[in-house]
Amino acid sequence: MSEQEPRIAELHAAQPGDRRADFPALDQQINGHSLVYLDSAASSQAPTAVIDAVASYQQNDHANVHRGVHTLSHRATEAYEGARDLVKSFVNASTRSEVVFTRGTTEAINLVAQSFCRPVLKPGDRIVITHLEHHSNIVPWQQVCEQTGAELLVASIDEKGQINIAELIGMLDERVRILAIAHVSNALGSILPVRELVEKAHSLDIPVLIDGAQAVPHMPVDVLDLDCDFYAFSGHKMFGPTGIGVLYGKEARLESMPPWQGGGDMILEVSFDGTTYNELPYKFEAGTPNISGAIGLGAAVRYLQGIGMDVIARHEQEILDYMTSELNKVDGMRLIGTADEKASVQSFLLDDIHPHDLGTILDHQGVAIRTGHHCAMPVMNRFGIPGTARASLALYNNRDDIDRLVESLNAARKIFS
Amino acid sequence: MSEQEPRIAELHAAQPGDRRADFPALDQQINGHSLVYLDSAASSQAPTAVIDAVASYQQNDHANVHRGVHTLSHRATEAYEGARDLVKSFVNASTRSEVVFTRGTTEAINLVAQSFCRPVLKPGDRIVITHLEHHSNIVPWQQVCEQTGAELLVASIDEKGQINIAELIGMLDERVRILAIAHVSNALGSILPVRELVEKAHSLDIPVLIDGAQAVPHMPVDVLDLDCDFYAFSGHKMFGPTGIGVLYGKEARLESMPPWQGGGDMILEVSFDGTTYNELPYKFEAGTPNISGAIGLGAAVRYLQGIGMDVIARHEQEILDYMTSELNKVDGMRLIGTADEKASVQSFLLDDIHPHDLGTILDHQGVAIRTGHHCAMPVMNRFGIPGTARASLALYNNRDDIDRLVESLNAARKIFS
Amino acid sequence: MAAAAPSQEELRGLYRELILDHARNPRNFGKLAEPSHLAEGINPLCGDKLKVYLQLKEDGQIADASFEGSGCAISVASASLLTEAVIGMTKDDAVGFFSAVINSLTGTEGVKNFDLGKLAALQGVREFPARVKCATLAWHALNAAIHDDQQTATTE
Amino acid sequence: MAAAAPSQEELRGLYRELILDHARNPRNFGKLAEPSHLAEGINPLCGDKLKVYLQLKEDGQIADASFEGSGCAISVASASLLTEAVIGMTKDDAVGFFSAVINSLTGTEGVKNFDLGKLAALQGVREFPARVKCATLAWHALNAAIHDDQQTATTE
Ligand SMILES: Cc1ncc(COP(=O)(O)O)c(C=O)c1O
Ligand SMILES: Cc1ncc(COP(=O)(O)O)c(C=O)c1O
Repeated sequence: MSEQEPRIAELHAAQPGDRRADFPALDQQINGHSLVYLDSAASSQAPTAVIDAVASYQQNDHANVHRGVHTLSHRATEAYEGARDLVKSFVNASTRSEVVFTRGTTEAINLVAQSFCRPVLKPGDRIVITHLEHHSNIVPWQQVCEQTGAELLVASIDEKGQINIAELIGMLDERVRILAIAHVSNALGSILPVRELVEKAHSLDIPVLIDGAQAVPHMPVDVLDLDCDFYAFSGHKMFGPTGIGVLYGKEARLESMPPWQGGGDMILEVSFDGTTYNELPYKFEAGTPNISGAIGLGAAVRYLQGIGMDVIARHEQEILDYMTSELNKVDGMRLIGTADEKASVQSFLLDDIHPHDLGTILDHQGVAIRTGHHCAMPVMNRFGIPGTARASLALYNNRDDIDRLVESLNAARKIFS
Repeated sequence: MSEQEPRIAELHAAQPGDRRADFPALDQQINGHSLVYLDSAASSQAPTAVIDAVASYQQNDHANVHRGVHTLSHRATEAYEGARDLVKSFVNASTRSEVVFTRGTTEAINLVAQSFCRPVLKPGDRIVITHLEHHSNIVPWQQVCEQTGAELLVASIDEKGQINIAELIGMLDERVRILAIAHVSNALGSILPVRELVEKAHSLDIPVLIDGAQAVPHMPVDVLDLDCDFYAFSGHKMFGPTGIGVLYGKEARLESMPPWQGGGDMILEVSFDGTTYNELPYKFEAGTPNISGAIGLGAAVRYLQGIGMDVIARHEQEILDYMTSELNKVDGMRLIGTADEKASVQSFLLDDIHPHDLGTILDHQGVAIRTGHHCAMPVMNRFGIPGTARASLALYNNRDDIDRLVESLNAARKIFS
Repeated sequence: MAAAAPSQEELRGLYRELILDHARNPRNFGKLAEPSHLAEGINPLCGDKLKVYLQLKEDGQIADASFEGSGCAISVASASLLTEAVIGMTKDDAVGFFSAVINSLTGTEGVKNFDLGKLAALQGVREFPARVKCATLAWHALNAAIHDDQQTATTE
Repeated sequence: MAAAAPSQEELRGLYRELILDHARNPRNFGKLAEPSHLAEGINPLCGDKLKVYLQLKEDGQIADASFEGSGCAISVASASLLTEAVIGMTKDDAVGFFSAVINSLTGTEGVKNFDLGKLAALQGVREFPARVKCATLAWHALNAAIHDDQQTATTE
C-alpha cells in the first residue's frame, strides 16, 4: 500500500488541469480578472510547444514541400510528412495514405459530400444525419442533395439531447448512400454510440462518416476500432493552429473517389490531352498545403500523446461532473443537454436572461463562454430556444474555473433581478 | 544637386535587398555555406513581423471568430477582419466583401471553376487559358470541362515564352465563358499584358480570372485598374504564412454565385426545410477559417506597404537584369524564358546537366534553387525539356546572391565536365 | 492589444434601468394588423431575429410601428425604444434619425447637436464593441423597411 | 534540425566516376523489340519518367533488359546499372535483389552479407535523402514490371 502512495501523488501532480502554464493565453487578465477560458469547443488554446513549433519552422526550415532538392525544401517536406505520421498514429489509421490534410472538419465533410457522394447520388437515394449535427455536417449534405435530387433524412433527438437510436436504425435501408453523424455534439455534449451505429450501417453496406471535431480533443479515438469509413476533425479544437484539419478515409474508399480540387501536387502528369492524378493522399491535397499548420498539428498530437488521451478523458469527465452538479445548484438554472453519455460541454439557460447578455456579464468577470446557436440551429429549434450559454472544457480546465463560472452566474442574476 | 545627394544615399540604404535581417530564415548556414535563397517563387521566407504576429495572436488573442461575445473572440474577430481590410487596400478592391480568404491560389481558382462556371457551363461552351499556366490554373478547368462537356482552349506561347496575343484574342468569342490567365508565369517569368486582355475580353462580355500568385509579391497590383473579374493569390508567396490566400472577386460576380463549400459561418439560418446563406464574403468562407494565417497575411501586407511595392519592383528588376546578364556569361548556359517583359524568375539549363543534379550541387554550396517542371509541365513540353533549374527572386535578394549562384554553377560544370 | 477594459460602472452603463425596463416590458411588441412596410433583421453573430412593422400614411408619416422577435436585452430594448421614437416621424426624418443613432453607436465620436432623447441610453454599448450589433439590429431593419428592401437586413 | 551537412567528399561520393560514366553512357538504353514485361516509373517530385523493359524466358530467367526515358544522373545511372545487373538473373532473384538494393538505399543500416556488386556505387545517395527517390525509381519500375503491375510505379 505505502509503496503505491507516491505513485498516486505523482498521478495527481500530472493532472492535465495542472498544466495551465503550458498555455500562454490562459495567463492573462481580462477586464481586471484572471481569464477563465470555457470556450474550447469553439476553439482551444495552443500550448507553447505548438506555438514554438510553428515559429521555429518559419524561422529555420520553411520552403515549399514535395518538389525541392534543396535542404530547406527537404526539411519542410520531412516535417510536413512527419506530421502526417503523427496524426496517423494518433487516430490509429492503417496507413499514411489515409490521412488527408484539409482546412478543417468542414472542408473534410465537403470533400466527402462532393467527391464520394455527388458522382453516384441520384433521385431516390438518401443521406441520413441526426438532429444534433453542427451546420458543417448538415449544409454539405443539403447542397449535394439539391445537386443530385437525393433526399436528406434526419434522425430526431429526445429531451435529454440523445438521438433516438431505433428511429435512426429504422431509416437505414438500401436507399441510404451514407450515414453522417457526430461523435460528440458540440451544442449538447452528447456522445453518440458511433461504434454500434457503424456496425449496424455496415451490415447494410452503408458507409459512415463521423464528425469527430468534438471527440478528438477529449478522448482516445481509434478509427480502426470504430471501423468508420471517414472521420473528420479540426486542428484548432485540439490545441493545434487554425487552418488545418484532417479527413481520415479508408484507403479503398479514398482510392475509389475522383479528386475534388485540382492543381499542383495532386497530379502525376498534366498535359492538355489529359491529366494523371497522384497517389493517395496527395490526390486530395491540391495546391501548396498549410505546411506550418500541419507541423503545428503534429506538435499538438505529440503534446497530447505526452499526457495520454485516457488521462485527459478521465480528468475532463471529473470536471464535467463537478460543473454539472455546481450549475444545478444555481437558482433559475436550466441545463440543455443532459444525455447519459456526455463529454466536455454544458449548455444552459439562466432565468430568462438572454444568453448574449449572460456572455457579456460573464466576460466582464473574466469568464469566457460562448452564447448563441453554436452553429447548431436545428438543436435550438428542437428545444424551442434561440440559443444557449455554453461552457466547454478542455484538458487545462480545473475546479477553480467552475467555481468562477458559478460565481459570475450568480452575479449576473443580481443585475437582472 | 548637392542637396539631392543625401536623399539618394537614403534611398539606397532603404533598398529592399538590405532588409535581409528582417528574415530570420535567411540567416543560416546550409552545408557549411551561408544560405542563398533563390526559391521564392515556390514559397517565400517570412519576416519576423509576420512570424511574431502569428505567435502573438496565439499567445494572447486566440479564440474562434464571428460568434463570440467574450473578449478574446472579439479580439480575434477584429484581427481577422482587420487583415481583410489590409488585403482590400493592398490590391485596391472596392469593398471588403470582395476579399474572400481561401487556402491559396489553387483553392481560389477551384472556387471560381466550381461556383462561377460549373452551374452555367454546357457542351459547346469554352474556357480559354494559355500554355504557360501553372497546373493550378489548368486542372480545375480540365475538371469542370469534363463535368460539363465544355471545351478547354489553350493559347500557345513563342520561343521566348510570350503568349501569342493575336491567337489568344482570336479564340475569344461568344462561346467563351471565362478567360483564365496568369499575371506572371512561375516557370518563365513572362509578364502577361493582362490589362489589355481584360479590356479585349470585356468588349465581348467575357469575364476574366487572373492568377496573380507570382505578381502580387513583386509589383503593385490594382484590381480596380486591371478591371478583372477575379484575381487569385497566395499568402505564402508574399511573405505570409502557408494555408492562406485570397480570391478577389467583383461584388456583382460573387453575389451571383452560389456558395461552394457548406458549413458554419457561411449561413444565416439553417433548418431542414432550407438554409439561407450569409452575405459576402462569408458566403464563401465555410467553417472556421485560417485565423492565424489571415493575421499573418495582414502583417505581410503591412510589411510590404512599409517598403512600397514600387520600390520592391524596381529593386527586383535591377537584380533580375543583373542575374540575366551574369548567367549569360556562364559557358553552356541556355536561358528558358526570355520574354521582353519579365519579373523575378529565370529558368535555365546548363550543358546537359540534369536540373536535379544541378540542384543538389548548388544546395551543397548553400544555394537553394528549384528544379523540375515547376508545376508547369505543358511549358516543359513546349520547350521539349523535362524540366529546368529555376532561380527566383524576392525583395530580400541582392547582387551577392547572384554572384554566389554563378560561382556554384561554374563549380557544377567542373564536376560534370 | 485590447482597449482599456470596461469597468463595473460601464457594465451598469450598458444595463441601465431604462434598458432593462424596455427589455422586460417591450413597447409596441407584436405584429401590426396591416403594415404598409416591414423588414426582418438578422444578427448572424448570434442568430437573433427581429421584424419591424410600419404603418405609413400617404404623406409619408409613420402612423404606427411595432416589432416582433426575440433577442438579448440590448436588441429588444433598442427595438422597443425605436418604435416609440419613430411613431409620428415622417419617413425622411426616420431615415435621418436612423443615421444619427447608428452614428452615435458606432462612430468614433459622440454625435453632436442631435437630440437622441431616450435613445441616448443605448450609448453604454459603445464600451462593449461586441454588442454594438445588438443595438443596431432593429435600426437596420427599420431602414430596410422604409426602403422597401426585400432582403433580410443584417448587421454586417 | 538537419542532420550533419554533407561534406565535399560526400558530394564526390554521390557523383562517383562510375555513376557519371553510366549517366553519360547508359547501357542497354532503348526499347526491347519484344518485351515480355514492361513498366513505367514516375518520380512525382521532379516528373522524371523511366520505362523498364524485360524479356523473360519461359523458365523465368531474364534474357534481356533495357530502359528508356530521361532523368538525372542518379536515376539514369541507377537504371543503367540495373539492366546490367539483372540480365541473367531469374525473376525471383531479381525481386530479391530489388529488395536488397532498396534496403541499401533507404534502410537505416547498410545491408550486410549481400553483394551488391557495382550497385554499391549508388550508396553515396544515402547522404542526400532528397535524392534517394532518384536512385530507386528504376527499381520500382523493375519490380512493377516483374509483377505485371498495370499501374505506373511511383517512388512514393
Ligand atoms: C502562377 C501560379 N499559380 C498558382 C500557384 C498555386 O499556388 P498555391 O500552391 O499557393 O495554391 C502557383 C504556385 O505554386 C503559381 O506560381
Ligand atoms: C461537431 C462539429 N462539427 C464540425 C465543426 C466545424 O469545424 P471547423 O469549423 O473547424 O471546420 C465543429 C466546430 O465548429 C463542430 O463542433
